[in-house]
Amino acid sequence: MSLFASIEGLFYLAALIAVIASLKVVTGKNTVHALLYLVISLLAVAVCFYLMGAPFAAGLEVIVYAGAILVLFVFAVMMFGLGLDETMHAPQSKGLSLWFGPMLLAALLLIELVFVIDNSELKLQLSNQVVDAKQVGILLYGPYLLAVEIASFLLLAGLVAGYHYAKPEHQGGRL
Amino acid sequence: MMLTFVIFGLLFCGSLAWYTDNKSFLGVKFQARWVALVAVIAFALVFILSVHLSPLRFLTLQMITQVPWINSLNINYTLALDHLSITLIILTFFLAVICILVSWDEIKEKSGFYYFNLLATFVGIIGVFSAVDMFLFFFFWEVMLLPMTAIIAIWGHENRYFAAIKFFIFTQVSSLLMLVAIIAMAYIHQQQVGDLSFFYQDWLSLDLNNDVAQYLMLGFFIAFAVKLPSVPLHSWLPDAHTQAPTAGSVLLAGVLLKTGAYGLIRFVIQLFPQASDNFAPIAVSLGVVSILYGAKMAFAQTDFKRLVAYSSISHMGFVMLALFSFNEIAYQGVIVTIVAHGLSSAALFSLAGMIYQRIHSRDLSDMGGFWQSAPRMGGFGLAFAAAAFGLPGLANFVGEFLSLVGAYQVFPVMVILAAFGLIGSAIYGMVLFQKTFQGHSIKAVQDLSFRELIVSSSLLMLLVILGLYPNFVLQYFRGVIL
Amino acid sequence: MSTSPEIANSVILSVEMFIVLSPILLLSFGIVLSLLLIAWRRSQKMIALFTQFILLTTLLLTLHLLSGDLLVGSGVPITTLLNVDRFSYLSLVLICFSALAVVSLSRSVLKMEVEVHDEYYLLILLVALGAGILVVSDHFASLFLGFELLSISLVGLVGYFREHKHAVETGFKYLILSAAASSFMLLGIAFIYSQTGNLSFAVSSNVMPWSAQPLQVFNSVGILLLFSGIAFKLSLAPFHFWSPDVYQGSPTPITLLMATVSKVAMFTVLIKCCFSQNYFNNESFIEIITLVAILSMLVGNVLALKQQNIKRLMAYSSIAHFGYLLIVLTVSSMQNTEFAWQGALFYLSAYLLANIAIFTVLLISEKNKGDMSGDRSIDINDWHGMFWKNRLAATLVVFSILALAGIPLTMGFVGKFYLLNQAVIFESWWLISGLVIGSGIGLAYYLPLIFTLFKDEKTLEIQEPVGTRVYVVTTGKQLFMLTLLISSLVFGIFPDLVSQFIYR
Amino acid sequence: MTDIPLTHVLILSSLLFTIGFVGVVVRKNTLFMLMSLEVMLNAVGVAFIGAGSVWQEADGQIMFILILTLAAAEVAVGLALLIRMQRRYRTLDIDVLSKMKG
Amino acid sequence: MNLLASLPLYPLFSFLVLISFGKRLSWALASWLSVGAMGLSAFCSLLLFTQLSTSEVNVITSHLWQWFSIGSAKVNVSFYLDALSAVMILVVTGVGFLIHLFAAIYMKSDENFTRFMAYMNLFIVAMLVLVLADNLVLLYLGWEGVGLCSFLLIGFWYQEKNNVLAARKAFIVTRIGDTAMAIGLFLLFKSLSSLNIAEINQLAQTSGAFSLSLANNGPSDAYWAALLLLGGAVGKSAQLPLQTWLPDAMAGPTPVSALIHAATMVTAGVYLIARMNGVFIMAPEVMNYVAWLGAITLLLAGVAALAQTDIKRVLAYSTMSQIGYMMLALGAGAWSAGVFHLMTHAFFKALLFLTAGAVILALHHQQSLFKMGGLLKKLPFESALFLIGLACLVALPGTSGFFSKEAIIASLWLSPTAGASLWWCAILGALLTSIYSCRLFFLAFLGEQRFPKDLVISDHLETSHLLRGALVVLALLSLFGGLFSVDLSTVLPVNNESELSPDWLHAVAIITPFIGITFSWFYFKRYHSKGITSLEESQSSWLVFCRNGLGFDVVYQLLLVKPYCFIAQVNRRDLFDQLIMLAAWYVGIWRDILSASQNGRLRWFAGTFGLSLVGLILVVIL
Repeated sequence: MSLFASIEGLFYLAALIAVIASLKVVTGKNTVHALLYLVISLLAVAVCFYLMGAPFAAGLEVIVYAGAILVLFVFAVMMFGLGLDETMHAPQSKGLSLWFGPMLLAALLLIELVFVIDNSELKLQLSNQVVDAKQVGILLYGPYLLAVEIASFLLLAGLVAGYHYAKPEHQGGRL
Repeated sequence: MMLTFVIFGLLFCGSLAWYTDNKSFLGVKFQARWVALVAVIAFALVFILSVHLSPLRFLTLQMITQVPWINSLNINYTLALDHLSITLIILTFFLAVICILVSWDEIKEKSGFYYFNLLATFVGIIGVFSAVDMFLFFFFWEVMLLPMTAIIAIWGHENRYFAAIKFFIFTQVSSLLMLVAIIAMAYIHQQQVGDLSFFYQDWLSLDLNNDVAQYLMLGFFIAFAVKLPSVPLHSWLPDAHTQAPTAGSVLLAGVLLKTGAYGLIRFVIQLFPQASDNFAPIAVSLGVVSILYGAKMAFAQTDFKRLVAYSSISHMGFVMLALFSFNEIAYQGVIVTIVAHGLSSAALFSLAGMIYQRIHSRDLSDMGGFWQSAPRMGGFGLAFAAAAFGLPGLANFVGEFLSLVGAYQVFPVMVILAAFGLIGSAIYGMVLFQKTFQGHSIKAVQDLSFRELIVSSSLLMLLVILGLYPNFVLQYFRGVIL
Repeated sequence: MSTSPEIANSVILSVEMFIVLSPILLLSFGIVLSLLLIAWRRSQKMIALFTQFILLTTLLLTLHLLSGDLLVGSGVPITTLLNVDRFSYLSLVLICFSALAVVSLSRSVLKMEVEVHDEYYLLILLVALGAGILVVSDHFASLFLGFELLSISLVGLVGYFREHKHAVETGFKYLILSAAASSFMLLGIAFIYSQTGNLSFAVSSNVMPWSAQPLQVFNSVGILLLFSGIAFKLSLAPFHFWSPDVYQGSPTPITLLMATVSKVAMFTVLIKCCFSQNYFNNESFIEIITLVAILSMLVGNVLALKQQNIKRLMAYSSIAHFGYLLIVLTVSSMQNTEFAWQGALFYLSAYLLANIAIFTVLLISEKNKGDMSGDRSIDINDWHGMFWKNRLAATLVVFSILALAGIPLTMGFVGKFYLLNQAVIFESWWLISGLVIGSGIGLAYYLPLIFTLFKDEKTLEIQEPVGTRVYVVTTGKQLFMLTLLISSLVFGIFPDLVSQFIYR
Repeated sequence: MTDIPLTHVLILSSLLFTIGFVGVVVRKNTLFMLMSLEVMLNAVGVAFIGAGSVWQEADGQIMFILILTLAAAEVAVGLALLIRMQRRYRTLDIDVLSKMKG
Repeated sequence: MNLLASLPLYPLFSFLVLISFGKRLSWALASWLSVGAMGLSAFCSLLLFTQLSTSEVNVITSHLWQWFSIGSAKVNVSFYLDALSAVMILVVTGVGFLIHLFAAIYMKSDENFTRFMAYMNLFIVAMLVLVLADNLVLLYLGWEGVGLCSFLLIGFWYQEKNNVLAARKAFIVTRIGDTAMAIGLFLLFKSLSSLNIAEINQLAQTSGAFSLSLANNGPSDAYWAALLLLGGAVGKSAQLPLQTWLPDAMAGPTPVSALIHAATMVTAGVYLIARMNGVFIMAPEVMNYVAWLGAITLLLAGVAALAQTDIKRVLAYSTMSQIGYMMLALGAGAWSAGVFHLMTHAFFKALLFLTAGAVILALHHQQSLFKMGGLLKKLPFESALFLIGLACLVALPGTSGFFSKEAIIASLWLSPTAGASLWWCAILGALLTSIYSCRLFFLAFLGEQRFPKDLVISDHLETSHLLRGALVVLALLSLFGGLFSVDLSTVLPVNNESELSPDWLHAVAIITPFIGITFSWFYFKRYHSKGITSLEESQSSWLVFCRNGLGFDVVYQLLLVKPYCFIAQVNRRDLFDQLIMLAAWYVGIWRDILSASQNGRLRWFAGTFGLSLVGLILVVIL
């Protein structure tokens, strides 16, 4: 009980939820369900962020990620009218045959990463000092000013490219 | 200075030949072959005269031209001459004339481009023989290949692309090894003297510790052994020789192989005396193997040019054997063998070309009894075959004899083995001559034309002169101890 | 580390910084302006000319800065993100040049399409900007941003002609794989950051030296992940799988863009990152580099054998080339970096020239074939006997291929010479043998390509449509090809012209 | 006073990352691939935030914000392509897109 | 230009003229030119000979130019005439002249007449160079030169396959010997650092190291050198084991057989050994070998000669065995006797061949003994000459052959190296000689004729007195050639004739041929009663074995030729080349594998990304 009371307890719980949720995302059949699971995992991760002392990031995660970006997906789903089952659009071959290799691969990768991580005796602890929005802001509009600018260009690029692909054909591009 | 003039002049004339081919200016109809011929002869005269008239004695590398080229790596455009290079360059010029003459009627289409390539090859070869800056040497060494490959690939016989690629890859890969060795030498020079240098004569003064020298020597050795060629790196040669047009084969056998020998003499042995001395047993046995193997393979062939190709492998084996037995006699033998083989193989290949022009086949089974209809050709054929199997009185004999005598002082057993090559050469020589000119005459061919007569007789004359009075070459190579 | 003091003095962008940064700024302003231009009037010519103008001015500006002495020494830091030094702007020159080439080559292709192409130019500018940011970046954030800017705009470009049969496939392949790659890279950055607490390339106080044993592995894996992302962009084996398909699928100018701009930028930033963080002290990193390099040399060359489609062939050969280039990363100590840079830049420019040349000719023949018959995919047989039909183009191709094969008379040889120099100094014999074998195999597909150009009609195996026999070339292109040919020859024979400019 | 070791955070992130990666490799449905990519990016974000909080710096969070930007742009383009694919091939099966090979 | 140097020039000149103008010369002109040149040089050599024998100088040299120099040792093109070479040039030019004369008429009808005469001249040039050479390299030049000429002349009618093969065989077999000789030269140069013959001969005596056996008392340099030179000699003069080429060489025109394969070239080996006596004396074992070699050869050749059916082959084998005699003599240290026999043999063997040629021509190139018979009546003149030749061959007393062979046999008994056993061999050989000679004579000239009646004596043979003159001169030479005994003591060591061998030896030696004759007389009388045919048909394996040269050919075919050809065939497609092509093939395999991995599937690409990362991380961890 005290485990869940403590911060780390909550952290591990959230982490667990995040992992399970994302597993469901990857394995799910139904697109909408998968999306909802993705939302859940994002929210769980947001909790983790909060517990790791990054409330601003947690907020962003909820608002932008779970909010904005996921909405894009939902729009897409609606657009294609993907119903309950998406297999009609992408026939999944059933069973291990499809899953076995990738899972094995991923397992290897994971094992290696984990091995590396805890063999490297990283004696570092997370501190409970909260890095709040103010610091972030100062840093962001200080040394990282240019980064913001570049990010804007990045978004512009995304916009242009997306627009170009999405616009209907044979209209000389005029929407 | 003169060398630069010759090199660039030849290049210019080559492009001129390309440009003016079959065009007429002021009423004169130019033909590439004429332009090329005139150019080669003119520059040959320039070269010979200026060498002859110059006060220098060319005992060591002299008449040095040095122009800074790549300063960041301290690379200079440096040319120089000594007796070895002069001899080889003169040989090149002579064979150049022969090449142009043998391709006179053979090359019909794209002749302009053809003669451009031919002259470009000469340029590259002359550069190789005269460059003393190692970067420059390598530069020419590679540049020489391009037009040669073009000649094989464009004007060659049925299987030319494969042959050209094989030829190019062999040479390229091996020469990359040499390039590595060159760079390493430059940096060793930097460590010992303080500045990067690619200048050959700077390198002579380096002192290398033994195993480093061993490896660097190998780097050079492999490149030159491929070019020479020596078993087991020879297998590009039969294809290239067989598929190339006549002039190409003449050039390959006559001069290109000599660049390998030249490299062995000038770089492997003189830069790494100690290392090559340790390496001598292997090199010598390679030479012996080449002699015997080449002779055996030559006997097995049914293709005229292929047979000759293998015979030149066998001959070059003598060069290897003699070079690595380090004494003056053998060295003189090497010189004579180089020149003699240049002439005799050129002669045999041009003969092959003449026959090919008549019967459009290189297969010995399509030949026979040509003596009946073409006695002159038969006579020359006999003489050239005799030269090939080292009949005394012809140039090759002097070379082989001196080489073997010299080598015998050091490696008696090896020489005794190599002497069996004499029998082998007799066998393939006989087979070549008899299958072509004797036996029941299958078809009548017309006898040598005037041009062909000039080619053959000039070659034969040189062979005889060199065979009976080799001193006119050897006098320059007295007392050279490797 | 506490950030407050840094804020104080790095917020201010001093005038000098503005001057130094001006090329990048110019590019970004160019983008904004072209947006305005599009808003004002959508005209092909105008936008094309404007883009060319922007790129040209950027190029000139960069050259001007290079000729000045602002960029001497270790370069000018701009905030924590960027650090402009001589070498980065040298590669910026290369980038602008090739972008310019791409833009001017695109005209003929775009004419054949129904669509309006404002986005096209916009995206090219964005690519150039991304590349520019990459080459000047001195911080993982800017590296990452540049990387993404590059990829996203390229995603827009690779499938640009949406009607083409391969457009969507190419787009998706590039998008998903590069996204995956970048997330791997980000993971790597996160590892590094979590261990050093520092996102900037510049080695700072609290970074423990790489040789600190217990953390060795962790760092190495971080670096490895980071490297894998970049290696993906450079299409080094074994991260090369995407490149042939994307090369083949995307419009030819864009292929050129990918082959030149993105790779040059990526490689520059890789060198910057490695050198400023002295990764070369990290044995396992060197191991990885060597392994990847040799793999790329072999795999690239082997795959290119018997390859018929020229674009794919170029893709494979570029794999091998960046394998060779990795040699420069194996410098042994800080003071050799100068030479490494020189070698790398020289090789890059040689590679660049060769690629531009080949793609120019490729575009010409594509146009000819496209006019005659529907499909525009050029394979080797379409170049059958080109030498006897269009001498200039064929000669250009021949010399470019020789350059790629590293034969003297061309820049490629000198570039290879530099690389070999470096490899010999640091006695990395494995790399040398890889290079030797690799280029040996390479000849086995370069030479046939050259021979194809010389084959004449008599020896024609495949009966090709009559159209490709003739090569109609505008005088502009003629001139362009001539310049390429001459420059590649001149620089090949007098490499000092280039290397001294690099050195100063 | 928390004592969540950085190690665990990293393990969490790599766990999420691998799950996402599996998704990319396994799923034939392009939409799911995009989602899995989101998962991967998100995992990276976790790592950054963790590291940032170790060093008591905002850099981590800033990197996270940038990643967020990237995610947005990527999704935009990705979905646009998805629409194109849907119109073109009438399916979201990624394996349809394997015309170029060799 | 002194006389000696000019000696080879006349034939050379005529050769050049003939070869360059070829068919454009008329028969008369061509034959005048070639024969005249020969006559000139014959005359010159006679002059030289007299000059040599009269004046007290016993060596004439003439230096032309320096050929090349091996280190310090100079190799000159210069001629060296002493008694030995004087005898040789006499034989070469004299007999050569006569044979040329004969050939000019014999070959008149041949279309390539000029080419033939050119070759003959060239051969004479080479032979003279061989004989006159003052150093071994120049000698080697002549040595190879005569080889080449014999090759050309054997294959003169090159349209028939057999002639071509015979020519090739002759050249290659002799080449084997030559190679041994070449190695001998290397060895001599290494140990004596000179190749000048005179120098070698006395250096061999003086320098201790040469004859001194090497460490662990193995054979000395002298031993090896002598052995190798012997190899050369064996090849050239068709001694065991390299004798197989000579019978086949009979494929050539008959004058060629007379000149090259009887009179001059084949005796070059004998000349070589006699020349290099200095070396041989230093190696007694080798001398012994020489003797035994000669003995065995003369016996085997004699046996083989007994069974031949072809008249020329009989003569060929007899040549072989006569040269065996010479070898035997040399080996026994009876140098001058050997050389003397060389000379006389040249005379009568040339005579025999030429007359045989005349006969053959008369019978329209019919060479089989069993198709002849009864020629004594038809061609009395030729038969007479032939008889004279045979008489010399079997060494009937009074003939030249008698003196020379007698000298040899006499010297055998007491010689240090040879001995009684060899003496018996010689006697046996003499017996064989007489038997096969008689067989030849009986089969060809006696009995009833077994050829179609229309024996047309081709006119120019009958009419030409020149030809007859040539034959007659030869006949006279072979009859009385034994009288002018040359004094070779200046050149060759003389073994002390102090204590004489017992007289019965001489008696036996003289008797032997008569025994042979009588035996064969009775033997063949039987056949005359019941007809030759039985003898012809008799295919007893022993007979066939002898007929095929005692099976040497078969053995060599199996042991040398077959394997060599086999290896050549097997490895026609160069082994090393195939290895390299294998590498290329391997790369090709890899190319296919890799390009199969480029299957264009996006998910696979992503998977490989992860996979390669897994691998690389593993590299880092380990």
